[in-house]
Amino acid sequence: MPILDHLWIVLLLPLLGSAINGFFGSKWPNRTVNTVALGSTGLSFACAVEAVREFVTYVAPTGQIFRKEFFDWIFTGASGGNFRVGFDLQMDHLTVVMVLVVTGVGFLIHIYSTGYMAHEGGYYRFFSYLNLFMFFMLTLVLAANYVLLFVGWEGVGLASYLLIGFYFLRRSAADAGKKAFIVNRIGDFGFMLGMFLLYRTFGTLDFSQLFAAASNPAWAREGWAVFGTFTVASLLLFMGACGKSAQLPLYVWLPDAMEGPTPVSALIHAATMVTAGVYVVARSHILFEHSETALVVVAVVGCATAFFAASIGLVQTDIKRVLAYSTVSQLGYMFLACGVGAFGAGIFHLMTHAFFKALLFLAAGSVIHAMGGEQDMRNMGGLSSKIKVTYRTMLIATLAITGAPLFAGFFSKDAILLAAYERETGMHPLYLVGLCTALLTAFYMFRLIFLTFHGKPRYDEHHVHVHESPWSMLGPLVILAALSIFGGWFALPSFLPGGRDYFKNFLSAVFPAPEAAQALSESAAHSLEITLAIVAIAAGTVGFLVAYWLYLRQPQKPAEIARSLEPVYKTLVNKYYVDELYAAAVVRPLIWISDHVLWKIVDVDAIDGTVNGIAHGATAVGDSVRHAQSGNARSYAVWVVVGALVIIAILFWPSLRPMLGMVTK
Amino acid sequence: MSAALLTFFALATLATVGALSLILQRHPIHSALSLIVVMVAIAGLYLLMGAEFVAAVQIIVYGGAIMVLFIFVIMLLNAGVEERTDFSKLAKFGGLPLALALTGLLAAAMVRHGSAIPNPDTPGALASTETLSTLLFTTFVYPFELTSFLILVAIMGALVLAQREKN
Amino acid sequence: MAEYGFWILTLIKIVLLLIVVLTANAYLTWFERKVVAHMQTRMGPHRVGPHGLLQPAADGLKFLFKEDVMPDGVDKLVYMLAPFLALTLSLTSLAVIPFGPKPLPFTFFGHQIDLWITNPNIGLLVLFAITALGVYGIALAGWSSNSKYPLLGGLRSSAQMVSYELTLTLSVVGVVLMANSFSLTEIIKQQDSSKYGLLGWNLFGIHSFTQVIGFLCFFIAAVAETNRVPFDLPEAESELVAGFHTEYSSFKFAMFFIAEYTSMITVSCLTTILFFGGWNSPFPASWGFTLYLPSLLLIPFGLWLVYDGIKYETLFGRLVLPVVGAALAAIGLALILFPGANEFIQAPFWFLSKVFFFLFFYVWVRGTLPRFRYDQLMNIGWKLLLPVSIVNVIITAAVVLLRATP
Amino acid sequence: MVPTQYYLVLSAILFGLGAVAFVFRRNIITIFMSIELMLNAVNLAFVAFSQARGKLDGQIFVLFVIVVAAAEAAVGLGIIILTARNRQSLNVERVDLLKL
Repeated sequence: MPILDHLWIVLLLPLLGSAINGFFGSKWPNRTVNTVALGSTGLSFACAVEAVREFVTYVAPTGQIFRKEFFDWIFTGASGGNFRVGFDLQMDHLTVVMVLVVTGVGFLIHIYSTGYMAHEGGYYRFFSYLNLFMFFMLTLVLAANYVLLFVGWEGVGLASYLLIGFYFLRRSAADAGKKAFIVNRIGDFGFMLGMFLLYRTFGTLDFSQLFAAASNPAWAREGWAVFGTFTVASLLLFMGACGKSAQLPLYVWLPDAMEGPTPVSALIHAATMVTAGVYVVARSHILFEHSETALVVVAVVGCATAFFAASIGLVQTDIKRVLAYSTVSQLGYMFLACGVGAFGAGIFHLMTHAFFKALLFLAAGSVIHAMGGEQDMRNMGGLSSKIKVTYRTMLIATLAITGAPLFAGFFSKDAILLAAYERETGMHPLYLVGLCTALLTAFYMFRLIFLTFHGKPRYDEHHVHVHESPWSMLGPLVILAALSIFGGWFALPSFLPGGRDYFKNFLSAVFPAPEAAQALSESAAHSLEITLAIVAIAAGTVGFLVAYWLYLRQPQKPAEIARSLEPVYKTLVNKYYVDELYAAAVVRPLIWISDHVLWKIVDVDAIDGTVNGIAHGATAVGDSVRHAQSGNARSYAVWVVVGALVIIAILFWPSLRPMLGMVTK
Repeated sequence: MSAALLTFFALATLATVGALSLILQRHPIHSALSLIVVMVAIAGLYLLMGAEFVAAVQIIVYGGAIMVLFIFVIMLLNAGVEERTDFSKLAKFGGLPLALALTGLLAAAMVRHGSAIPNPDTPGALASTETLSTLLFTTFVYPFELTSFLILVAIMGALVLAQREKN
Repeated sequence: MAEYGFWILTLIKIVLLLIVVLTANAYLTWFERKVVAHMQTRMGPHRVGPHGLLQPAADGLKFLFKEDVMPDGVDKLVYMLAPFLALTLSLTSLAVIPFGPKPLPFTFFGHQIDLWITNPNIGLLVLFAITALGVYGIALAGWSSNSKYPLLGGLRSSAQMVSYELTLTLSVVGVVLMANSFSLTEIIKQQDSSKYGLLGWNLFGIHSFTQVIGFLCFFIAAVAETNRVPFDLPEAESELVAGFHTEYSSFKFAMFFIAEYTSMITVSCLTTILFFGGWNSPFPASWGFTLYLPSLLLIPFGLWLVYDGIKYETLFGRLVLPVVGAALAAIGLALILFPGANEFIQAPFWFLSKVFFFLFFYVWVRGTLPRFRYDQLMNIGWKLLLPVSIVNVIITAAVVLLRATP
Repeated sequence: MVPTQYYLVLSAILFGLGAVAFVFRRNIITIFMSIELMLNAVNLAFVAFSQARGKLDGQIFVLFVIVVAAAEAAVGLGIIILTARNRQSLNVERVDLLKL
């Protein structure tokens, strides 16, 4: 297993690319930078594929995961402790999915960026950051223990910060970067606490040992509202996940993150990084499954976020922000899936979402590129004829995300809804909310399509010269489009001809199927699935029709509705005033404290006072002692002699005392 | 009193007298000459202890290079009899007694503790040049390379100091 | 008697060696003047004694009876010390030179009589130590004379000698590496010529590696160390009157003179030992007839001397020369008659003849080459000889290593 | 056979005399020489110890000390020459300003 045994290569390549570009790229022409960046990521992708092949052929049949320790990073064994964190990488079915998604989509987006960023300044910087992100993301997904995972976790945070603030001359971009960073810190705080708790409980943070210990039947499953170790630990981990994956209440940074270049939004804030939270939850599903509460919280938060974000997305006019909110809401779906115990479905949705959301962003980027930087959909329209490829691919992506039959999103979303439905009894609130969200999704996505590509052009055609993007950008679009269609077919549900839930079975090595599935009989399950699928399709259709009616038939209607529903509209447009709320609740008090306490009292009086005091003291002492330093070397010599005398006296004192006695006598 | 002991005392007296005259001579050249005497005497002591290589190096490097350098500089600067200034009161009153006290203290310490140190059983047996060099190039090779580097640095420093500033 | 025998023996050796060397010095001056003269197609000293053979004695007397001037304002101690230092050191260095392998056939109160005064394991280092100290004689002389030409000469010489000492030392490292010892006898033993003849010498180094480069560096540096032409800047009469010994007269001057010639002898011995196989004969042991070379040299020379003496113009010459010639011839004959003695004489014979050759070389150079300029001197020392000798050391070390580990 | 103690006492005395010279003399060169004297005294002690302990390390150390002394002399004398050029004096007591 040449590559699998040297899994670090997959990581190292992007790091290398990043370093080379970062250190030497500034003087190089774009072509060289491309070669380095694309070469490193492409090779990394190839290695990943090979590694996966080896894993599937050699390791997977044996039914265990591949795990290799490369070197000790932290090891307190020498000093008595037994805490070991190694640079250990592991590969199991879950990792396979993540690695392929990260490297594959990442590579495509690298290609796209060469076209999109061609005329930007700081070209090498951009690719250096992008490769750095790849490195950390791979560390995150390949890590075999929480600490190493956390390294990747923080690393992607850093990369995201750098890339959001890529246009650091634009104040809004810089602020957005800071916002993302700080909000993530809140989540990471929880994450670290979770790690501490886990270590304190199990004495290890290594996945295999930890989960082995956790799945030990001695641990009872903690029921509803029982706050045992598992519940607390899971909730703390989930807090981190919320930060990273922009769930309520920490989602606020993601929409602003759209300040970064569009490929960044596609790669980091849609396809890969933001799904890290889902990955962590799925990775530690054993812990979550031990706690009723945690699962419910995850499900509810996810569901709420999905609806909440979707509702905001309804009225946004900035094309990228719409997509951002849709991302948030889709992430909510994934967490919903995890919350109802259908981790497989969640991961599956993660994958499909990576495909079509990346595609959406890239296409949006292509649109913006075509419009010469224009992002407001109100100033677009009727582009479908001018930029055909972009239009078609984006349409495919839209169909996929809205869950049109046989598109990727269809299967994943249905799987989630089905799981949600099966999971709970009674009113099925989660399911219903999820369904509404699906409807809303269909609405705002088609609203985006119609506003952008159909209707009359609403821009000044004399100034804006719409033009199709170069193939370096369109190529990835096409490939991703293909994936958005066929990517779902891994998981053809068994009720369809030829479908055999391949994906679920594939992941079943990691996630044993939830009990509810076995509860129903085969046929009943199928009939239920079919019904739910039809319902979902119906919902999607409704959303589509509404959007069609509002934005193509009577374009003036939306304004009227907005006027008639003034308060609701305002709330939505202002995103439920969440940012203002946070500003009032957290930011301003902080500023006040830092200004009046930390600055005026602590810094000026205490710290500066101390420092200056020391300085003055030193000056005073110096003034008095200065006279010893006459500059006359002989005096210094005498001082040296005195020092020598003292030292020798100390050394030989015991034996010298009697002699002194003799002298005095 | 064995021949070795006689030799030792002769050489020791020579060294001490040389050191004293280094202090008392007023002209740097005489001081330098007395220092050379001390060095030769010490080389003789090395021989007495059987450290012949060290003795040879002592004479070649100290006597043949370093002291020549000193005399060369004295000649070059045409240094005359030193002037006896006493700007430093500390040195004038405190210096001599303190330094003598240091001497006495050291000597006393050695007298009291020296007897604890074992005496060599076979004089000069170990000091074969070959073993010395083997040790130097195996165990102490890194320090050795370091000294070579040090010398390089010193050469550079001397060059920089020696060249007259262009103007 | 017996327990002090060693000391007495050594004392006797020293006295003998002193007498021999001093006489040799004296006649070296005569030899030099003769050779240079003939190179310049002159007769050279010819008045005092037959072929001017008594010239050295006359010079010695002259030195003794001249007034010993003590210039005004000199540093008396140092002024006296300098020539003593120079002479003593140069004479001392002879003490470690071995003249032959085998001790004399008879013993002295049970002590065997070797052909050297002492033979320390670090003979070479001792020689270098003495050479290193040799600077002081000249430098101090230059300084203490309290006059500008000597001072300049002293400065020059100290700088020159310190510079060339490096090359001198480095150039023999190769030899030491091959002999794996600092002992001169060891070095000579290692150049055993019984098998390949003179190819065994370090110069050709069939045993490990040729030291031609080392020899050249060494000899040039040695000439510089002895302040001889073409490196005699410390006493460059055209620029510095007489250099460091301008202010010296009569016997102190003679001391410098003797010191210089003695160090010439020492250097010649050293060159012989280090590079020319010491007392090893240049012919393989299998060539038996070479045993009679001494006789073959002595007898014809003696006969020629007799012939030349008979028709010499002065009566004195007519009396002395034939006697001397006859004596030499007789010695040659005796060597043939007593193979034991002949056998014993071989080693010293070769040794001395080589030394004689180098002394001749010194004179030859003096008669031939002009003096270097000071900057040329420094350039040669630092920029040519030193690097070359270092390279030589490296190469030799590599070869020795390769030979040691096949 | 000479007891090691004798060597040590001698080296102590020499070192002390070096210190005396160090504070007693005014001529920079002489002071420098007194430093060399102290170094020599220390070397003597080193060799004595190496003999006493029957190990060569002491002698090795002496070699290093000699090397350092050589380097020191090269640089130090260079400095002395410069000082003498700039101040027209070799008296340390006249060299009490960092810059002229």
